Amino acid sequence: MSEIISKLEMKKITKKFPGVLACNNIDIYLKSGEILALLGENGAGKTTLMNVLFGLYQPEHGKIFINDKQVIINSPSTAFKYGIGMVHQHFMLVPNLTVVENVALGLIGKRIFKLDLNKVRKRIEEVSKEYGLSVNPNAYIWQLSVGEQQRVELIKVLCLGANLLILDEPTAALTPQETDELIVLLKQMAEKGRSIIFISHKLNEVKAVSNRVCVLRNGSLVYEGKTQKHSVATLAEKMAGREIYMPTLKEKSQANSPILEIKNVFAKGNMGTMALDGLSLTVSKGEIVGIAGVSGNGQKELADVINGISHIERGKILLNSKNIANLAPQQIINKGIGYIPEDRMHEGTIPSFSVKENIIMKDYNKKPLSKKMFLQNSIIEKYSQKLISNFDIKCPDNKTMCASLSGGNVQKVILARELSRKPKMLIAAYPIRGLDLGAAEYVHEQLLEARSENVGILLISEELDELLDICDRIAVIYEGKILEILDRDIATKTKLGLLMAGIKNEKKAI
Amino acid sequence: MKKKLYSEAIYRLLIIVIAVFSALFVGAILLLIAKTNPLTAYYVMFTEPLSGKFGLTEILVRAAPLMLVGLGIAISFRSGIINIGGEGQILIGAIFGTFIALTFPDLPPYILLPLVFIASFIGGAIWGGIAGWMKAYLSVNEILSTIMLNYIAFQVYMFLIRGPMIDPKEVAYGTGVPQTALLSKNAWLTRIIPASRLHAGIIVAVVLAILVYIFLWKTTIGYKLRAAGAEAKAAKYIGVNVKNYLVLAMLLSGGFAGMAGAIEVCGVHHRALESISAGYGFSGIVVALFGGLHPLGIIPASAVFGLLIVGADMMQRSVTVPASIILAIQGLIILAIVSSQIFFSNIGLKEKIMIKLKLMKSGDKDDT
Amino acid sequence: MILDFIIGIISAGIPLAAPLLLAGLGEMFNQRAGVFNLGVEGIMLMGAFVGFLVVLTVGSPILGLLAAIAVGALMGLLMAVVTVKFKAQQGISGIGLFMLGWGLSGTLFRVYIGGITSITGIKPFSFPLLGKIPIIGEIFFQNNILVYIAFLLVPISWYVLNKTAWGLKVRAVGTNPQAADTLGIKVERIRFQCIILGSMMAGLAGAYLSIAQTHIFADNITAGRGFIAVALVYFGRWKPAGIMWGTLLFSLAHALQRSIQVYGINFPYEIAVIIPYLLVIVVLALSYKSQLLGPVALGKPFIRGSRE
Amino acid sequence: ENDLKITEKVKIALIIPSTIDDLAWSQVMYEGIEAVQKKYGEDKIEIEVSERLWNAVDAGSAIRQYASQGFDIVIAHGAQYQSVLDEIAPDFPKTSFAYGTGFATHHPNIFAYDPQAQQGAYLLGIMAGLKTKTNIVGIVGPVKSGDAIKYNIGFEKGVKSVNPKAAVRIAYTGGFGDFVAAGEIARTHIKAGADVLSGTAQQSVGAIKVASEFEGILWLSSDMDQCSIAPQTVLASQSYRFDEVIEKIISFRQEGIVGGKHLELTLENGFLEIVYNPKLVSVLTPEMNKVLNEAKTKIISGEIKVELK
Ligand SMILES: Nc1ncnc2c1ncn2[C@@H]1O[C@H](COP(=O)(O)OP(=O)(O)OP(=O)(O)O)[C@@H](O)[C@H]1O
Ligand SMILES: Nc1ncnc2c1ncn2[C@@H]1O[C@H](COP(=O)(O)OP(=O)(O)OP(=O)(O)O)[C@@H](O)[C@H]1O
Ligand SMILES: [Mg+2]
Ligand SMILES: [Mg+2]
Repeated sequence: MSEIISKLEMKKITKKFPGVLACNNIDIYLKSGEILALLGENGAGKTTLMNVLFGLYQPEHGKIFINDKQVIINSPSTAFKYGIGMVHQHFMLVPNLTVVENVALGLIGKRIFKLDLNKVRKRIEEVSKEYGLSVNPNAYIWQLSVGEQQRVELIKVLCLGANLLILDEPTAALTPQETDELIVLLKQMAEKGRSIIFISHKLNEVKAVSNRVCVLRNGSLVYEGKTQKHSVATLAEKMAGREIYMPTLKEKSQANSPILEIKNVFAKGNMGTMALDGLSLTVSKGEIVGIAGVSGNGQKELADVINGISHIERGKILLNSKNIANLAPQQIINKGIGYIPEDRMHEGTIPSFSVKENIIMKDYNKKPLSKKMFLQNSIIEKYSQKLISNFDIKCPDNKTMCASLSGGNVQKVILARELSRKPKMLIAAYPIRGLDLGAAEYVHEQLLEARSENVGILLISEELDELLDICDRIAVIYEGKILEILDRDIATKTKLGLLMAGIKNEKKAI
Repeated sequence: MKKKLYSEAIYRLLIIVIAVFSALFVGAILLLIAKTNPLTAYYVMFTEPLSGKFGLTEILVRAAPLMLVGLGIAISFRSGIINIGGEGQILIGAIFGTFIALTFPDLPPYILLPLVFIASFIGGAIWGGIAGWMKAYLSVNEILSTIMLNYIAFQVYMFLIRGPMIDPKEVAYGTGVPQTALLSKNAWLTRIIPASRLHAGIIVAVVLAILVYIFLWKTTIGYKLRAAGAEAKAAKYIGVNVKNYLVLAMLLSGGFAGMAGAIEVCGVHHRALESISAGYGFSGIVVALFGGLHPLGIIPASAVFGLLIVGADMMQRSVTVPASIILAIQGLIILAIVSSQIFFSNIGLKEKIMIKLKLMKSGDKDDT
Repeated sequence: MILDFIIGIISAGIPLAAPLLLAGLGEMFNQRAGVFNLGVEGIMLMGAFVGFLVVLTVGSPILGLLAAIAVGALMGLLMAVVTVKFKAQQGISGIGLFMLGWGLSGTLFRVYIGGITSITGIKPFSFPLLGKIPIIGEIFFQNNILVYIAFLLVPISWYVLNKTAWGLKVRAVGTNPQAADTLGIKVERIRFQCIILGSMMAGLAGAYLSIAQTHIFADNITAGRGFIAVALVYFGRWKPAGIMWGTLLFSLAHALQRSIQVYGINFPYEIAVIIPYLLVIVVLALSYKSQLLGPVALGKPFIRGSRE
Repeated sequence: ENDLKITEKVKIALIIPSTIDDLAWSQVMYEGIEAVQKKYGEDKIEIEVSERLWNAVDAGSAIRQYASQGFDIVIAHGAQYQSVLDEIAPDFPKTSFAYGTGFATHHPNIFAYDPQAQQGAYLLGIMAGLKTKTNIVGIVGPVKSGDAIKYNIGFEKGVKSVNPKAAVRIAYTGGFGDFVAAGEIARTHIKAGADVLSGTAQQSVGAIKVASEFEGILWLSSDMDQCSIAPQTVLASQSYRFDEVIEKIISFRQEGIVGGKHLELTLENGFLEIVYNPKLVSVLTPEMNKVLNEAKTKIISGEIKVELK
């Protein structure tokens, strides 16, 4: 265990990437026991700055001081040496290894032969006891839900005995409960003298957890100050450089004829168990129905079966009262269902394809974009340009690979594609996960826009605020069934929270 | 802007030259070991093929089949399949084509030749398709299946040209050489330059290269093919039947290798004989990757590799060295050139070097 | 008669599995670390030649084997520099290495030996008592030492891969190098080590053919066995035992088809000679598909901080 | 020995599928030409070789290049080169091209040489038939075609002619260059009871080596004298006297005949001969030698025709 970090300073950090000035002359400092929140829009430079601190990137200029001694951190292993640990934005876990093995990887260091997994297992159990992070050490990573994986990431850094923690959007994929637990946990750690850098786009969390905030914009530090001086709104303003109003729906929907009816559907998950057993749900035209629930209760399968990506065992799925169950994805797309998938990087888009090619992903084989199987390049060119400007997608040009766009912009590409196809029904899974407030605001505006054009929308999310903001009705999914459906006016966070935990009526709970 | 392209070109040239030189330097040591003067050897290797009709035509004679195989490889790699089965696919293609040519010797060329090429395409496609199908539906890794299928193809081919399809004369005279009868002139690709072996095949190949480019980048099927290869999950999401496109890719890939077989039969040998694949199945992979898996890149790449083959071969003759040295030097050059790619792909590194070389001011940024 | 037939097949098949097994296990380490080395054939040829040369000049088989391993390491080093340091496309690099190895061995053979000669090399030896046991003895206890080494390496490789710290690093590096990197594991170093280790084993496999099997060296003596070894890694789905079964299946099938021909069981020989290749494909096609989804990062160079 | 008067230098180019030291088909031709060179001196005979041109495409350019460089005789030493020659020859009417094994001389400046492998094989077969104790004789074949077939048929006929009981077992590797496989087939033969072996193609070296590791196994070679690899095992070899062929071609040219001839290598014209291994020749008893010599004279006189049917 390395010496306690009573003071960390990053001075005049500048990091360039071809064509981008990711960090421009940034100064930040951090004292032990302090929780610093790092804010900024997608692409502002937060991850890059932290990667510099963690030794993954070498800055062009700038120095790092620990306890007033300058240190050179040129690799993660040196970062560990100084007691710096990082939970990365995109999970850094090896899927076909077990939890223990993943943690062990960090502990074995230079060792060649001796591999004592039991010792590691003990360590994990200690840590998870100390901080109440439960996880099965012998499970393979690919078997774990996103939330569980997030926990593993935390346990990993804790086991490595980090006393400066960098958490890059740790809550992006956590349920409200998990998030609250995490916040409590972080405060404990801070009290134990650890210092923490916390990156998040969810300002209420930031408010709840941090002592200080630093705001980045286009790679420069634009604000630094105490958290309690601010409300969520003012933080948002600092961050985006403008005021932000998360839109909420005003008028009640004249929920008329149903567009999508799911009747008693059974479907297997990829573990072979019944992920949907007897799920029923109806979405009407011009209505947004939210699906609340702890991830892993069938949301993914629900979205997949509606879109024909996986098959159902029994039941009916009716679109305009015509059965579309188990049709090929192509047919379902043609019938007018749009889908914003959870995995935006590998399902919603093709990373190695250009923005242009990703925009036409669903219409490349339709007139006018193609005639008799020939792509009409000039038309496609115009079309993509139009969408890029309409949905103001930030990219050098329409030939840039999607891989190099921020999740925020990737999400805009998907929205642009799905919405401009004028779907009758839209499935949106976690549409604002990991997006900055500005982007989130934008996404919600678009969804409401679609709603007002009489599109039926199924919104899958774990963020109750999101659901409460824009849903007409909120259905809670639990173990593959709809436990209950609440109208927006009677739905509250606490009710939803309990339902999500599978507790149907309050009396039982007490 | 112009200046930028110019310095860009200089940079690329510089890197390639350095790479090739370092390879040749190591090769030189080998040549010295073999007691020959490297300078004369290399001089021959790179000037003789380019000095005169003979060398140039010979280069193109190699380029034609290389291009076709390369195109096939590009298609398969683009859709995420590593096709090492070129050799086998060439052989099967060659034999299919030959069969047609021998069965309908009297058809006029403008009917017979297309038929032969179609047949060869089908032959190669079957051979490639098997691997594709087994990967898609039985999850048999394509590297394993294509390697194994190469051996099987070789035996099948040998059996046919020494057995059922052997030249009757060979039996009559009892020499029993494994080769089919000579094809009727109708099945010969016309020689486009007199007193040389350069045949119309090269034109066919270039045309096909352009067609493949159009197919991959300008048609919806090509789009699906690339999508399935680039990100299967996303392809499923937009309703592409990934498995079938895997198979399609291998059908095409094999088909093109098959046509390379036809090119050799109709253009060079005018019959099917032993060792007709001439290692193009492997060199084709190199060509495809040198060409950046892009049809229009493969055209020059195949010519370059043709030069490599012809030049090295001429070198063997003028300065007598053991033939093996050629292989070694070709290997070295391949290694050097692939290694040099990083100087293009790693933009940061590229910028640094270009600035050092004063090809670029540190200010202006580079978007290539 | 029929018994001899079977004994003959097994006792001929097992030793021939050895070189494939050595090279195959080596390639397994490459690939588990995420590097696809198609150059095995070339490395084997160099191993075969250098090993032979040393035995021919110095006379000591042990030195011969060591030399082969050393030259394997050198070839591996080259492959590692090209594919890991320069991040070159791996398939094409492998082909380059293959051509280099083939050409180099041929050239040096011409220059330093210049004609087919033979050596005593390593001979099979019969275990004191065990060798005498009727059938078992002939099959299992009358092989040359390298055969036993090769098969011993199966459990050893398994242990190294699954039970040691280094093995854990290898598995991580081959599946998610980014993650391994953030845990302070030197991805490139591990890949170097694996490529070199794999190449050493390939060199040994080559030496097996010249020193222990044929006792001669001739141009292209490996005749494609390097590629077969690579293929069999996929048959074994990156598991030592699986690879062992693959090599046994393949070489026993070969022994079988030879016996079929020799015993004049009438049967077109072309069919006979393709049996092993067919069998490998078919068996794999029919075998159950294992959970382990192989080294996902196979073939992808590691670039720190890149997402793709 | 009828020597030629070579006035001006004869330039000979050789294209071979494998290498000049393959101890078989390619090497024997190379040594043949060398022998001629030794005989008449470097000033009279010039030699150029291109190796490893097993594929006819590359061979094609080599042949054309040699021809255009003004070589008098261009020898493409393999059956697969026939069609390439057919198309190059007309462009160089003064140059003599030669290839083999073959018969077809579609142009007046192409020689086709054609070893009657079955003849020598017949004699070797007789030795095998006489020497085998187990009455099992094994053949290690490459691919079932060309010279290999001729050889195997002749060999089998020879065996039967003196020892009808003896079984001749033939197994093929399916290729020409797999030394290991050849060796394994030899081993299998021996394990299966064969005590006399034979085979063709360069890979048979591998088989000979394996044979030499067993006690009392005899090997009979084709193509060239191979006893150097295994003096205790190789009893005799059929050897092609390509030096004679070359001289023949040269003399033809001196008569102004640049080709169009089908040159057979036979026992009769002595272009084909049996070379005994001095260390082992003693294993052949006088009676055996008698049988052999009779057979040889009969073949030469044409009394015995070794049919290929
Ligand atoms: N590996 C990289 N290669 C090239 N450019 C990069 C790379 N990483 C980041 N960048 C650039 O640096 C800028 C800052 O990226 P960074 O990941 O730090 O943003 P961020 O603040 O983490 O955004 P988000 O909130 O979406 O996580 C981006 O605009 C991006 O273009
Ligand atoms: N490998 C890379 N190459 C280029 N740019 C990159 C790369 N990795 C990240 N970036 C840039 O970093 C910025 C932020 O990346 P990051 O992944 O943090 O975005 P994000 O919005 O957080 O994505 P997600 O929502 O999926 O977490 C983006 O602008 C992206 O362009
Ligand atoms: Mg980030
Ligand atoms: Mg983010």
